[in-house]
Amino acid sequence: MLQQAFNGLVGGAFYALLALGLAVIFGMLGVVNFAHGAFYMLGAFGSYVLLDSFGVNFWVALVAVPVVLGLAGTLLERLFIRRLAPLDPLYNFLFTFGLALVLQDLVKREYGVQSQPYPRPAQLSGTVDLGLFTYPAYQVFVLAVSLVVCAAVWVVLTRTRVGMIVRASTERPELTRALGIDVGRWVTPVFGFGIGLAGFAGVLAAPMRAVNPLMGADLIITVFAVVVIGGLGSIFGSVAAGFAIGLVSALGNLYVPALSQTLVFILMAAVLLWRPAGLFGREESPS
Amino acid sequence: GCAGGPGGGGSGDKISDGKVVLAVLNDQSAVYADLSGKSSVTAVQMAVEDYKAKYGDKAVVKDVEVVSADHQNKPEVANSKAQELYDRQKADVILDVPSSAAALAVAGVAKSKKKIYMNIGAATTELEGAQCNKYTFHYGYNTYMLAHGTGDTVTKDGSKNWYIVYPDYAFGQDMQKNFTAAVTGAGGKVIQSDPAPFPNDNFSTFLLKAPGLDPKPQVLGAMQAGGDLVNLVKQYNEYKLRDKGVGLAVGLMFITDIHSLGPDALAGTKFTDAWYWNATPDNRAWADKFQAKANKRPSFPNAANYSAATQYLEAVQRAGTDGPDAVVKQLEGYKFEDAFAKNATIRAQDHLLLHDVSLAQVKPAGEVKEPWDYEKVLSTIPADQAFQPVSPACKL
Amino acid sequence: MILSRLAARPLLLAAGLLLALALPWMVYPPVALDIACWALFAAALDLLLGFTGLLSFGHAAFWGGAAYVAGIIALRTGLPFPVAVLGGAAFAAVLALPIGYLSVRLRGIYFAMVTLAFAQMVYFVVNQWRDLTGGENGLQGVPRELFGLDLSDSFVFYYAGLPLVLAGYVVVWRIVRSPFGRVLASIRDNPARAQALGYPVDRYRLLAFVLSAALSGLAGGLFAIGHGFASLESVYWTTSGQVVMMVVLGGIGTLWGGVLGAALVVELNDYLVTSGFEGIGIVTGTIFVIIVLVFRRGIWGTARDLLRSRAGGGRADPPSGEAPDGSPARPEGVGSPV
Amino acid sequence: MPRTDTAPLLAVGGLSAWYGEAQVLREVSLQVGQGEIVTLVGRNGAGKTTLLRCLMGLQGRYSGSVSFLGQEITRLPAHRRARQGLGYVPDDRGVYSTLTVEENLTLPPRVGPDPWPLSRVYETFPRLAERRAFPGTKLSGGEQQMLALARVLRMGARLLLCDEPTEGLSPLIVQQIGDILREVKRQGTTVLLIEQNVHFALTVADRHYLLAEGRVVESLDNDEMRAREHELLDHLGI
Amino acid sequence: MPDRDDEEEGQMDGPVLRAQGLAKEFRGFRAVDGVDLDVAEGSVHALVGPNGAGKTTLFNLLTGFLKPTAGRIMLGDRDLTGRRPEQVARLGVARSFQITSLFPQMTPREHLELALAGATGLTWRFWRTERLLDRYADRAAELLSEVGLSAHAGTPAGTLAYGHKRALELALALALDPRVLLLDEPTAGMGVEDIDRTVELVRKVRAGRTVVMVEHNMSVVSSLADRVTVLQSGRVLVEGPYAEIRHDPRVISAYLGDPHAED
Ligand SMILES: Nc1ncnc2c1ncn2[C@@H]1O[C@H](COP(=O)(O)OP(=O)(O)OP(=O)(O)O)[C@@H](O)[C@H]1O
Ligand SMILES: Nc1ncnc2c1ncn2[C@@H]1O[C@H](COP(=O)(O)OP(=O)(O)OP(=O)(O)O)[C@@H](O)[C@H]1O
Ligand SMILES: [Mg+2]
Ligand SMILES: [Mg+2]
Repeated sequence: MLQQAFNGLVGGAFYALLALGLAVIFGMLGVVNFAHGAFYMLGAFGSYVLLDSFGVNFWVALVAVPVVLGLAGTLLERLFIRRLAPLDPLYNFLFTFGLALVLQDLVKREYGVQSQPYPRPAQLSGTVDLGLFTYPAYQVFVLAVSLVVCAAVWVVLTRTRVGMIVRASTERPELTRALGIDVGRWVTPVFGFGIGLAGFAGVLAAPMRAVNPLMGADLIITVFAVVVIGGLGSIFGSVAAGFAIGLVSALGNLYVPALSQTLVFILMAAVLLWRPAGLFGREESPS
Repeated sequence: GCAGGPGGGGSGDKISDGKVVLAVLNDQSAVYADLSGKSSVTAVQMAVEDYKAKYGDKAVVKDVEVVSADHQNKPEVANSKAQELYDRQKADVILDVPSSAAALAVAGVAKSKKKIYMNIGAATTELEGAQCNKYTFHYGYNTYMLAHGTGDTVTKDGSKNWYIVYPDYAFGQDMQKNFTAAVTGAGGKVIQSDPAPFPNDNFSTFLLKAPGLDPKPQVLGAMQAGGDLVNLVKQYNEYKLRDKGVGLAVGLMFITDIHSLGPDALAGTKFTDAWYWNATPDNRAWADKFQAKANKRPSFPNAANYSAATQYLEAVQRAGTDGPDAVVKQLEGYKFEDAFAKNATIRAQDHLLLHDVSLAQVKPAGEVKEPWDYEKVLSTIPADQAFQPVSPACKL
Repeated sequence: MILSRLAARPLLLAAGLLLALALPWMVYPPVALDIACWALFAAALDLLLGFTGLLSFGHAAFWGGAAYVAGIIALRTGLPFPVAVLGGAAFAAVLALPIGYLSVRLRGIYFAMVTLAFAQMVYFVVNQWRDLTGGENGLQGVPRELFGLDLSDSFVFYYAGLPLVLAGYVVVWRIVRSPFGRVLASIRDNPARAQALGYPVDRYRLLAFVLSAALSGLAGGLFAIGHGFASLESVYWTTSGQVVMMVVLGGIGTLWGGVLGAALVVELNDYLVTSGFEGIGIVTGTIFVIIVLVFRRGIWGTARDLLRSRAGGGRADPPSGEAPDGSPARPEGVGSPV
Repeated sequence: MPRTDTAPLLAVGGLSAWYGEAQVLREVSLQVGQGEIVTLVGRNGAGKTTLLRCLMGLQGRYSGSVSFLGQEITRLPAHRRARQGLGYVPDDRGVYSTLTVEENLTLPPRVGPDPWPLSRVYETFPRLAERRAFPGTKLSGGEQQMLALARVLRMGARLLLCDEPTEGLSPLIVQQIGDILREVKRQGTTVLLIEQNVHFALTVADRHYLLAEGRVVESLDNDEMRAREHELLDHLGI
Repeated sequence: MPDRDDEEEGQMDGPVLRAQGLAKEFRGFRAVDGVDLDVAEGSVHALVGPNGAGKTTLFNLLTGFLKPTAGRIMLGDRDLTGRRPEQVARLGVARSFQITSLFPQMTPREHLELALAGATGLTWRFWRTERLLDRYADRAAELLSEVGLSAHAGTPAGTLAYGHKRALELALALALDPRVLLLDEPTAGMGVEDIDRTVELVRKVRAGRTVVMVEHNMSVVSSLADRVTVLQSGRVLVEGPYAEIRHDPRVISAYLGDPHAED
């Protein structure tokens, strides 16, 4: 039971990392990135390709792949997202939807739909004794790393000047420029960072999940539900809900297997009924 | 179109439009693309060449054309394309069509158009059950064969207690039912079976639970396919269940799955295979020819497509016409042997192909001697035991 | 000038009707039916997206849900197919009530995410409720019954189904041009204001949602009967994405654009399937991206603007999404009025 | 009369601006000297806001020239202009809802020689000190106006461009804002002010430009303005 | 200064709109803190107070845009507490917004048609043509000319000048033919001429209605209001006729500043 709960948290770590990237990008740029799942997939594929074609190990990939994807994200923002930013946010949603299709099919064309093999890093192939039970070392690692990353991001966004500037640029780009801040310079790296986070989650996933072009597509919808449950626009809420949903679905699998797939969505409906803005979302103000 | 042209050798009005068109309708861009996509088109082309080489001047059909279409694993597309293939491209037979929904959708078209359809890639027994029809043939494998082959043999080998995890959709439910029947029939016991979400990438709930069940299961029966199977097996190894005394048997596995997981991840896993390229010299000879064209080792659907195309052409040859009813008559009850099908019969009552299949085991990486050399054939399950009896639901 | 404008509308309508009648002569009849169904689906979505300002990314639930219900009715009762199709539409409306009730309180992008999630839930239910739906095998062998007429020929069936599509289209058109439609447009532009004028905004949105769902259901039901089965694909999120793509391609808030978008996407898919090109997503995704980036008003919208500026009549509306007073406010909806 | 002893801090020449096809500014020329407070008056829709947007680099389409501190800035992007010392208080107040009051204040960089420290801002606007941890837009309309003004003071801008800073403020606060502006002026800061309230304008400003239909129709000093107040009210409906 | 209506002229029939112990708390901050307010039928009641006193919040409470933390709101003998904005509007309490809030792509005429049709249920008829709304054209034109917008009846509202937008706001509130009209700073951002016109207008429309207005312009208050409530920090500081409260020392120190009007 305890073990199951722990296991749920590990699953939740992926929701949390993805929801975090999604929330950062959304919070800062007002863009709901449909292609987030595709970048997660690219992260996993990136580490596979590095290992398979260049013999680059997991640890290098864990740094290199998010950085490369982050740079790609930067470019993407520069070239496209930015043009659509002044318009209704739905345009960027649609844009990233199209992008997700393209990315997914490009990988499919190159590597086929089969899942690709990726071994666990040798250092983490053992198990760890957690006192109450032993657990695969790699999973413990995943949980720890994602907790640290989530906490660090949260601190940066709420407690530093960087976070403040980016929030301002997102809300009123024109005014922010008029106040002497070069908005373009800030927004781009944040988007890149969010994409990098997705890539990071992807690399973490490679040794324990099937690496194939479709791995991100379905996951992202569940992550949407997670974000809605956590609270619209709340970074803390997204992360907390990520872990919570991991936990709930692990226990759901155990006790109500028939509902296991719909559980997240039922939860979402319940939360919406009770608190339309999500668990940690801000109350909307009049007019 | 040179219908009734001079020198047609009398085939003129016997052969519709003066030619025979074989249409391969399968998934060239979605989940089944690697298993049986364009490579199966190549296999069918090989069948045509072999037919021409075999009969030369005596061939009833001089003009054989192979066309193909991608149904993207979408039943709607399969349905429309099948109509179009029959109507516009003048297809005389549609081959392959993996995945059950698409397969059943095309069966409906074949029935209403009264044209021949030989399915290869679908696992559902509906094709020879409630949804069977006069023009549809099911070729290769089905859920009954997968479950009984593995469930029966593994149980008889001493693993009596099973824990089954199946994906919660039609295929998985079918497999679960068939497996349970097979295991019980062989004197074993299914301690518990759990539905898992589909698609799913986290199976740890079940893997953690498995060793703690009472009595402890000796084997975990995984009914997942494709990406889910890969996830499950990765995590099975992560939790070191084999060391804890819980073995792994897999309901449906293709050689492409082993390839993508790496043989070590699956070493020792038992499963039923309809055909393995390196099982016999005969198979291997065909696989070599195939590799020369397709640049890879054949999966069993590749070989099955070859076989189906060959048997169709042979039937046309025997009938002397490509009229569907005449060809059906030639196919029904026909006994044969070819590169794919051994000891084979096309059962007249429900159009299911019966043939010998094998119980296979994944080799550990140490024993792999060449690319794609992944399987060891443990035993052959004879055709008459491998498949289910005729279903009363089927009325041709 | 005014006269030519007055004449333009009936002429356009006549041309549209003629095109609808001639379609199965121009394209392969089953494809023609696909186009007709998707066109209605697109129009129904546009009712929500372009005219109410709500982007639903979960309309597959209604299209697909209705497909199953229509299929089940036809299969189990053998009633004439229009009854089955209408039954499907009614089901979609009923299904839209709870989903809409929970979703319409949310705005813009959240609405899109939540509808997407609910649709995925419907997908899972359909997948698991195997006794009724056939699971991933789909609901097979759905008959086309109409007082014993032989409808097995797709060409004939197109004409049997067309009246339903046209009726659905008239309803959409009617709604947009009704007092109700005017309120929807105002809600799209400024919901708080509409509320202060005494309009219960969420209830109007809900009715729009239900109507849109019912019309999507009409299209989906007919689609299922036309193909003779209902499949999981129809409730999957890619279907929702596809119809949004059609609307955006044709032009949001233009009604006719959706037809154009549907025709193009269906034809393109049909072509790509046999072209031997792997990666249909690359082509459709790229087209979509280009439309969003460059021709935001879609084909119809762009063409209309060109015509208008050529004619030198009223000046073109500002690009949607930018408030005409240049304020940095982000309106909630996407569309601009017709 | 425009002072000629110092080079003007801001010089605008032949400025025209458009919204779509509609021209809203026509060949506007004006100058603001170092340390002056100058108002722009004119009825609704005269183009005052548009003029400030041009100066700040926010207007989409315009022609003419703008120079600040003797440098041509017509082509500079908005943030570079701000860094040169232009402080903007928009007519909608421009308060961020995602930033707290304090973050709203500390967001812009310090640009001038004499930026206000935060403590001084809070002394002058105790309301803001009380609500410092609240999201900016949760302030009342008047509080938001104070916040916007306080923000450019903290930046230390050399030239404040204020679009109707007294709109919607209570008389007491209006008086206070008048005091602040005079204080700011004493320190050598220059202000270009849009003002509807002529009484208020007269108490703080040195000179006035009258705008009508996108043109500068008059340039008056305080005395002329006072003398002609009624005539102007009648004709221009200020 | 201006000639105010004699107090006897407005028929003071007892409260039509009444708030009892109304309070609103935002995350621990009490923006409105136990306000009792009686608005007499037929009167013009001004709400003044320093910025942030809670005037707009009080409006939002009265019109259902915010739910009160405590207290009750009565319209005549109807309880308005907890009703949604559209219900409040239907029951006869209309409002204008402090920050203009319009439909940028619609013309003033269309705005008014919509406002006029709101109460009829006509707008649920999705199967009828929108020409149905033409029946309101005359009344719409009337209202537009009342607020001086006839010339702009067909211009999209988004491109109107600010003063015109404010006028349209007022016309919209009037179109609902409310028992109580809540105006949030109706003259903010207007020139003197427009202010005078607005004052005239309010004077005209008050006939048969009750008007509650938030206003900072004291000359407007003095010329229109029968009673004035001064709010400070979410509480009622003083209430009374303008002539009385303007000399109240508490009001002077909290709000008016040193003797304000030269009159
Ligand atoms: N985004 C816009 N699109 C079209 N026209 C506009 C836009 N913004 C302003 N205008 C028009 O430009 C003219 C000048 O507007 P501006 O806002 O500069 O006037 P203003 O003098 O500041 O008026 P106010 O005192 O009401 O603020 C007005 O006629 C207005 O209608
Ligand atoms: N949604 C909200 N959340 C938190 N605080 C709020 C909210 N709305 C208003 N407030 C606070 O309540 C107080 C009263 O605000 P309100 O807008 O009612 O003032 P006001 O009297 O209308 O002022 P003004 O005349 O400046 O418009 C202010 O201090 C404001 O910060
Ligand atoms: Mg202005
Ligand atoms: Mg206020």
